[in-house]
Amino acid sequence: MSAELQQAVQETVGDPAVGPAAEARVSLNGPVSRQEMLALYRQMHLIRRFEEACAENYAKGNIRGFLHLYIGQEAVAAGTMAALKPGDYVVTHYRDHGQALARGVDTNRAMAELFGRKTGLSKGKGGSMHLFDVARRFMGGHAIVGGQLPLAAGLSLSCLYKGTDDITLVFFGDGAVNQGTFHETMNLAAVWKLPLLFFLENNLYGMGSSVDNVRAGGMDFYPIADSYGIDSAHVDGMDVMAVREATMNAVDRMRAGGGPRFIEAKTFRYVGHSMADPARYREDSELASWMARDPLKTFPKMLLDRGLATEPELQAVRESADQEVETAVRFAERSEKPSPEELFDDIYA
Amino acid sequence: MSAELQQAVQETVGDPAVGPAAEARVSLNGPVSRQEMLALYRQMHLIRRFEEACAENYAKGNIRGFLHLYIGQEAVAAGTMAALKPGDYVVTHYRDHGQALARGVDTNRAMAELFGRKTGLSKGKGGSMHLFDVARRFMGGHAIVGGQLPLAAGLSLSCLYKGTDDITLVFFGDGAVNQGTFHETMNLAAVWKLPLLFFLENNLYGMGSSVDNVRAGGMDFYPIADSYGIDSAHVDGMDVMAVREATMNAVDRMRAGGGPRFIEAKTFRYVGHSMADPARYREDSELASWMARDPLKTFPKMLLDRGLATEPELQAVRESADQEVETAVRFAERSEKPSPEELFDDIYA
Amino acid sequence: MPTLTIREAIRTGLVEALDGDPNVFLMGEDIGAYGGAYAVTSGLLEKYGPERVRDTPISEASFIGAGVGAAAGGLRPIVELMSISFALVGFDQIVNMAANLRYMSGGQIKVPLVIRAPTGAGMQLAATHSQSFETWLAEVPGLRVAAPSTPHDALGMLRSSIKEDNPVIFAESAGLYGLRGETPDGYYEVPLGSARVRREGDDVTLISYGHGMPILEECAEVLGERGVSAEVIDLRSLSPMDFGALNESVHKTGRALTLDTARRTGGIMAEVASTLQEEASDWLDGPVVRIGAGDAPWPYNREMEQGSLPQLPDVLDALSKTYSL
Amino acid sequence: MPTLTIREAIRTGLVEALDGDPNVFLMGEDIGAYGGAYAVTSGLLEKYGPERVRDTPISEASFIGAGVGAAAGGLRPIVELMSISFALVGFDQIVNMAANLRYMSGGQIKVPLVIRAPTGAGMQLAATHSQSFETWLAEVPGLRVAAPSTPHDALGMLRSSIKEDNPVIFAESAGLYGLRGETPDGYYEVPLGSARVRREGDDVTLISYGHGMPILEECAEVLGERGVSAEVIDLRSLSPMDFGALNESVHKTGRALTLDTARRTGGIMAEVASTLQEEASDWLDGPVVRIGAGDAPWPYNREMEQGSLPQLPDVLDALSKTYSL
Ligand SMILES: Cc1ncc(C[n+]2csc(CCOP(=O)(O)OP(=O)(O)O)c2C)c(N)n1
Ligand SMILES: Cc1ncc(C[n+]2csc(CCOP(=O)(O)OP(=O)(O)O)c2C)c(N)n1
Ligand SMILES: [Mg+2]
Ligand SMILES: [Mg+2]
Repeated sequence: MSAELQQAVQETVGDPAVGPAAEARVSLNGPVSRQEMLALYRQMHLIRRFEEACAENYAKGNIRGFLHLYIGQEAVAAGTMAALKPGDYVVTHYRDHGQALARGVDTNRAMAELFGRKTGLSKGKGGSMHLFDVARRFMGGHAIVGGQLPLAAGLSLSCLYKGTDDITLVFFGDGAVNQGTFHETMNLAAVWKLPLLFFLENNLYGMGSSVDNVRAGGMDFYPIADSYGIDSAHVDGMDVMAVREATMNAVDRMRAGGGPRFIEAKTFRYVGHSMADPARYREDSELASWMARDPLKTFPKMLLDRGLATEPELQAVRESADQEVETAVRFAERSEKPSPEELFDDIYA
Repeated sequence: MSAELQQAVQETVGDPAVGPAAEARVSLNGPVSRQEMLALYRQMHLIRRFEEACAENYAKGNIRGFLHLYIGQEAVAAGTMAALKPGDYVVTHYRDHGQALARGVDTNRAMAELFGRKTGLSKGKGGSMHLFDVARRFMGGHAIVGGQLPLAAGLSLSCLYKGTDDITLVFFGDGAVNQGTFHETMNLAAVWKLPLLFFLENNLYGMGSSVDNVRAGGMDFYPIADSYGIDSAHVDGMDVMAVREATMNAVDRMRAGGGPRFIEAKTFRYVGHSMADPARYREDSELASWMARDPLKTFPKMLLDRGLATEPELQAVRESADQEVETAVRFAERSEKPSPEELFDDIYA
Repeated sequence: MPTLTIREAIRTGLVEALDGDPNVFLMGEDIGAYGGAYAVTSGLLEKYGPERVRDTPISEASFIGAGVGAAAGGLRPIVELMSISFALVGFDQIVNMAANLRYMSGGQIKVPLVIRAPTGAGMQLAATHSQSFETWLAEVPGLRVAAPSTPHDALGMLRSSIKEDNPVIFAESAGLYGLRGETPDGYYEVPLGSARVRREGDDVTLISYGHGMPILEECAEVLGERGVSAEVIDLRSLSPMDFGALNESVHKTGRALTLDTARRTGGIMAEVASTLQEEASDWLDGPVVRIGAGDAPWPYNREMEQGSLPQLPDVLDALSKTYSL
Repeated sequence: MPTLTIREAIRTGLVEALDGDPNVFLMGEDIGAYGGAYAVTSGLLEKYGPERVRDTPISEASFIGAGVGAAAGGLRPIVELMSISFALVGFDQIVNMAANLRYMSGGQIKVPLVIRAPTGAGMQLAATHSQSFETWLAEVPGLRVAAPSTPHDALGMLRSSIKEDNPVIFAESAGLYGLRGETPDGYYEVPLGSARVRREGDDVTLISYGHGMPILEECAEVLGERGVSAEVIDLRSLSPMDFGALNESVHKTGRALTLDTARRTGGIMAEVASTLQEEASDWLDGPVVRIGAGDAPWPYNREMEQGSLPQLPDVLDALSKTYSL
């Protein structure tokens, strides 16, 4: 959590005795209620539990194909989505469960999609890598590295063209920066002043490749934005409040017509790239150092320390989230499978 | 011409009375003899005249397809090539006549290629956009914007792999920087420390598009090299000595194992993008301001002013170059056309 | 009936769409001040401004993808490529993104995108600038491919393409931009998926599209003089393909020849020929003859290029060899 | 004879080449420490070091092009793509650069480049990860395309591919990496351009490659029990294509069926079928039957994907329908 934010929490919450009811004004962008903070905690816990359930069901053979888990990066999805409006577009890559859930897609239908069921968000056609929910302007879930960036540019262009103040947030990884589409889309967004927020989840590895083996210019990516004349920020991806704040700052300016922006969040995936990856290419110590800052530990601790939540409250939050995931798994299990004939549906409008 | 260079010329040449015989030590990279300077002048004049002859023969229908002239940019080709060794590779785009001639390809065979004759460098299969002379390590002539950059990376990799000190110089335009391959190849070259010299001929327009309409980050491109950790330089593309000097500096460091470098030369094409282009999209005044600095006027004037050459000498240089082009046109005219059956030759080794 | 060139017919369709629907806009390299590599969009920037006639950087992958995104966002972008050969640098965005987006989302997204691109050889542009990738794109589920060969069809199919809620590759035969022809006064459309019988005949079915059509028309003339009546079919829509019309014709004639000015091997005519020999085998008196360009990269030299392009004599020889016509 | 999996056979070929020629090196995404997406290169980094087992950024266009350049510079690069689907982001470098470089230079340049890539559907990887672009690349003059379906051919064709002085697309059927089979002890090669009769027969010619071969073998068994003797041909080389072998077989059997586990429309089997109906028309008792996967994007769901993939019953039905076998 950023310095001024800690500060703010101190000032506003002050004596824990003020207790749960107290409203905490902790953001540069208006108040964050404890309800909101509890919601952020629930969000992160929900994602973690959802991903664990995915792993279990992959082992059972209920989920197949490529499955990329978001465990460790929950603070990014929860923090960014808290800063968006319903009209904003979100586009991401194949590691998309966390962001989809944080955007509010139906947990049952998300799990059903992974199970390849008719009730899935994409009717079982997309799978883990292709979660879509157009009603929530969640535009996928894309499996070609870097391929989602031009799409996001086009969505943001549609908002600019229509004159709305909706923005588009596009997620991508450190590995995707090495695709030509990254460079081309950065340039396009800058030249056309698109309301496009480039959000880099730098988890230090692209599959088995550490950033310093495959990228010139080092571990920090945000400086590259300067060469396109795009303002950038970097934030601790393990700090949900800091992510939320940084995203809000960027989004506010973009709605005011400020053109594209770039945010880099350093984060880490605790698990392998996909279920096929034992992640032998990295040191346990590296993993341990990140897990020590696990947002699912540090954030609730902060809430307790500052008297923003009580243990029973946190317990209740966890249980309801666990329950939601359990329900989703049952929903998916019980959902009907699509018939082979549906292969030919949804090709053309 | 750069300040220290003018300086150097002053010191070494001093009193014009010293006369033609005087050796002028004018480069940071060792002496430049008058002979060498006269050769540079001849090179530029040869290219100019060659291009004029191309235009004439396009009008006559002897040359067809796409024809992109180099008129105005001669100082870049002449200056860069003067800094290379025979073992170095050169790769460029479709606007390739000037660089090919400066690299020393046979003028007759170059013109014959444009005429589509059997005696052409590429046996008439490549045409204007695809001049190749592997004996001189001139590796094309490439018509897909940005497509030549990865090829050049591979050529430089082959030298690195073999442990030679040969470098690869790749030319590209301001428009090509907006292709993903530019970004990818810059990164690849930096990560692999390739002996690859990125040489940007920034003539301010890509076809009808002015740089400031299509590129974020303004008219100067060289700063982008920093974000890849690649050292860059920028140079006046109308000053052949400055181009030669900048290229030598870069190449010397690269031979010593310094990895890739980036040079931007600001220059201007006096004519349209291709024969189809009347260049209505730019102001006459802009053209005039560049033509006022035409290297074919300023360089010989400098030579005269500094007593490095006499008018008769310059006259003789021009005549021999004109003669060479005339001979080339006659050679091309008289050369046999390939037979249609040759269509199927040279597809596979 | 006004006579227009294909270039003018396409411009007419673009102007109509820009006037009729505020969500329609154009984007591409040098379509504005420069007027387009083949001058199709000349004058439109002045009339509609830079928001709706949008010049792009030389970044095909990204502006094609941006077209997909803008379409997914509710607009109706019309993207111009300077050459269909340049589609290759954006092939992933066409084949993986534009074509699959609706499917991957389980039908949640519509992609009303038109990608216009000149195609074909014959202008001495050499290996990388003379290709005909519409034949590959016609194989991709999720895409439509239109390839008109007359001003009438160019305008009529462009209208249908712009109305279409799926991505359409609109392949413009570069050598035919200047071709003149009549277009009806009143509004009309040419639906995607319908071939056109350009000339009726009983003895043999001649099939092509785009640059191949003038050759077939000429061929039919020559055959006519020999008392052979040829039916000439313009596929004009490569996807969907109007096999109904092809089968019907072959049913009548019992003989078929396909002509492709792209390379013979692979491509769309292999699909036509192999489908006909399966579906119309009972009526065919012989094999479906396939004529195409040489299986070589496109050369710069005129003699070699013209030698590669199929010509009238090639068609006539093949017909006499196979069907002794 | 040692029995190897296809994965082991390919690794054997790579090790042999790395040992035998200092100019051979590997490059690709995560082929080093990670061992390759399909573990083909595992252990090679440790043995040959990062110069010869070179991890690349996720920049297909550039490292494919760098492979072309390195080959033009005298090396013999072997590039691995994690999936042939990703070739699309580098398609320009393959189709325009690798294939045309020699031609555009009038034969001055050799491009001894091998691009290895897993191909095909069946693993629930959905629309963008399940494609078979070797069928497009097989149409491109200047390229060779190998697609082995056994450990024997994988090793033998990899040897020929690495020796080849032209760019070779080496398509590895992703579903067959684990397939076991015998490989001769002594050194042998399988030349590019030769199909292989996997089983001799007189009544019908069954043609496929890669993932389709196990289905055809099974099919031939079933037919055999019914007293129908099927000849089974593995194309294994998609370019050049061994039409000599195909015609010879059809001459004998008078009947032909092609099976493609890629989409039915277009693709390589359209070329096979239309060529056979032209060249072997005198011997064919009926049309060449074409079986292929559904003309739809590849879905994630298993039932739909398996429904799309052609199965034994589809082949048997088609044979009884067309040839009442
Ligand atoms: C064009 C392309 N190349 C390669 C792949 C295979 N691939 C899938 S994810 C991945 C790593 C991406 O890493 P990063 O962008 O850092 O995202 P992360 O997985 O770390 O979230 C690779 C190489 C692909 N899907 N698309
Ligand atoms: C991928 C691709 N897109 C578009 C073109 C068409 N085209 C040829 S040259 C050119 C302009 C390139 O400008 P620049 O790189 O500045 O080089 P210059 O012509 O100014 O020397 C364009 C758009 C092409 N050849 N390749
Ligand atoms: Mg990463
Ligand atoms: Mg330029």
